[in-house]
Amino acid sequence: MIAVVEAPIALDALVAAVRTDACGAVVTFLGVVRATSAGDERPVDGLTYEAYPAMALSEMQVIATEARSRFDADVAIVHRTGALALGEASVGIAAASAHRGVAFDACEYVIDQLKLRVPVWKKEHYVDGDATWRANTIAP
Amino acid sequence: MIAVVEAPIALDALVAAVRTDACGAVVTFLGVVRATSAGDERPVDGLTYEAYPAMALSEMQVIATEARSRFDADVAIVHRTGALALGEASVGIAAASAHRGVAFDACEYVIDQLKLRVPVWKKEHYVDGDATWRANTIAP
Amino acid sequence: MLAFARLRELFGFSSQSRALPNGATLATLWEQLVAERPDAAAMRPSTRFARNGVLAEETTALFDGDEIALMPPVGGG
Amino acid sequence: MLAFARLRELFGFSSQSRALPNGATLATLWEQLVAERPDAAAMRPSTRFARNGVLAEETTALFDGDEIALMPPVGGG
Repeated sequence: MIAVVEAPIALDALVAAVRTDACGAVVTFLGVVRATSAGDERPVDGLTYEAYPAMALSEMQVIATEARSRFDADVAIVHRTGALALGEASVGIAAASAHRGVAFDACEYVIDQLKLRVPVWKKEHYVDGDATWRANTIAP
Repeated sequence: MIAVVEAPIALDALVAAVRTDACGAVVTFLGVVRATSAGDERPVDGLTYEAYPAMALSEMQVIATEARSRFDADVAIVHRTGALALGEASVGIAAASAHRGVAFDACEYVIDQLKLRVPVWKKEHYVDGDATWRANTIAP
Repeated sequence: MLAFARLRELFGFSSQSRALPNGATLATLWEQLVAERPDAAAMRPSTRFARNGVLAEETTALFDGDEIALMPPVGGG
Repeated sequence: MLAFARLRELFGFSSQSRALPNGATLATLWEQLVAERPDAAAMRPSTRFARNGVLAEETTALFDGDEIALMPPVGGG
């Protein structure tokens, strides 16, 4: 399951998409809207996500294929777009494998790469009424 | 949420137990019954888990406290006991933090420690009718 | 041509068709856009282009029917 | 006294009360158990004891009302 959706992300569906009888471990990641953003002290009351859907899907598919070949893990990736309130999930990832170490590694690889490469943008809306497009910081 | 339960593990409830408005990341781990066990080629058709509930709960609580102090992450841990079929989750963990790196680290720490320290035992039931108590291997 | 996020707001369109001279590249297109919106010039270092869904350098030649995307630094996840 | 998993099956009880002499330790208790079930002797190296929910060495002294647990290597997760 590789998808860009408007509706809330269902974690159970992500897990069901990757689990097989050969799996002993399923690791999931949810990125959720939090009350303050890194590098800005103003309280956030929501985010708006925008995607270039066709390219986002193809890049997410490439990342999923990389995860499978590097870690021998099956992954599902769903990114939500539109207006999200505090506490809602913007991205959901599930990684399943026979053993837990590779499931953790694959899940972390996918979110790290997604943040670097997938064409999705977010606008932070502050409680004071202001709003800013916020890019991901590149890890050193 | 620290619990030993007989009923199926609900992943959404684990996430809800740890997420706060300060969290940007929630990582979960599910250990699921798989068709073959490490070091034994016989097909498995189910597991039975048995716990020393009082001591399991106190040890899980200690691990949760360690995770909070080491990683600044809130964790929830639920272990299921009784007869589990292929694909069912025996353990569910959720770790929430402001940032994803510590949420991954905390979740992996909890499952690693749980497998070493929490008094829970599993019996593997094979398709051929045999059954064996299977201890966790100690990592080198 | 598609523009996203801050570039969409700056240029005032999310999707627009445009005729370009023969031999035009992504650099040609960007020069046209900056001529119309000089305040976009400062965005050039952080802007990435895609042609038909694939990242492209500004020397990339453009052809009829190409889908070009103007993309600020990503912020997904 | 509680016995779990393979030890529960071997000794044939999950919970049992037992009177011990004054000054008894976990080692005393284990000797009693092995006297009754000699095939349990081989399990000693892998067996851990808890007294009142806390891991305990075999030199630990026992008192009236203590809850002792006999635990094989764990297999949770």
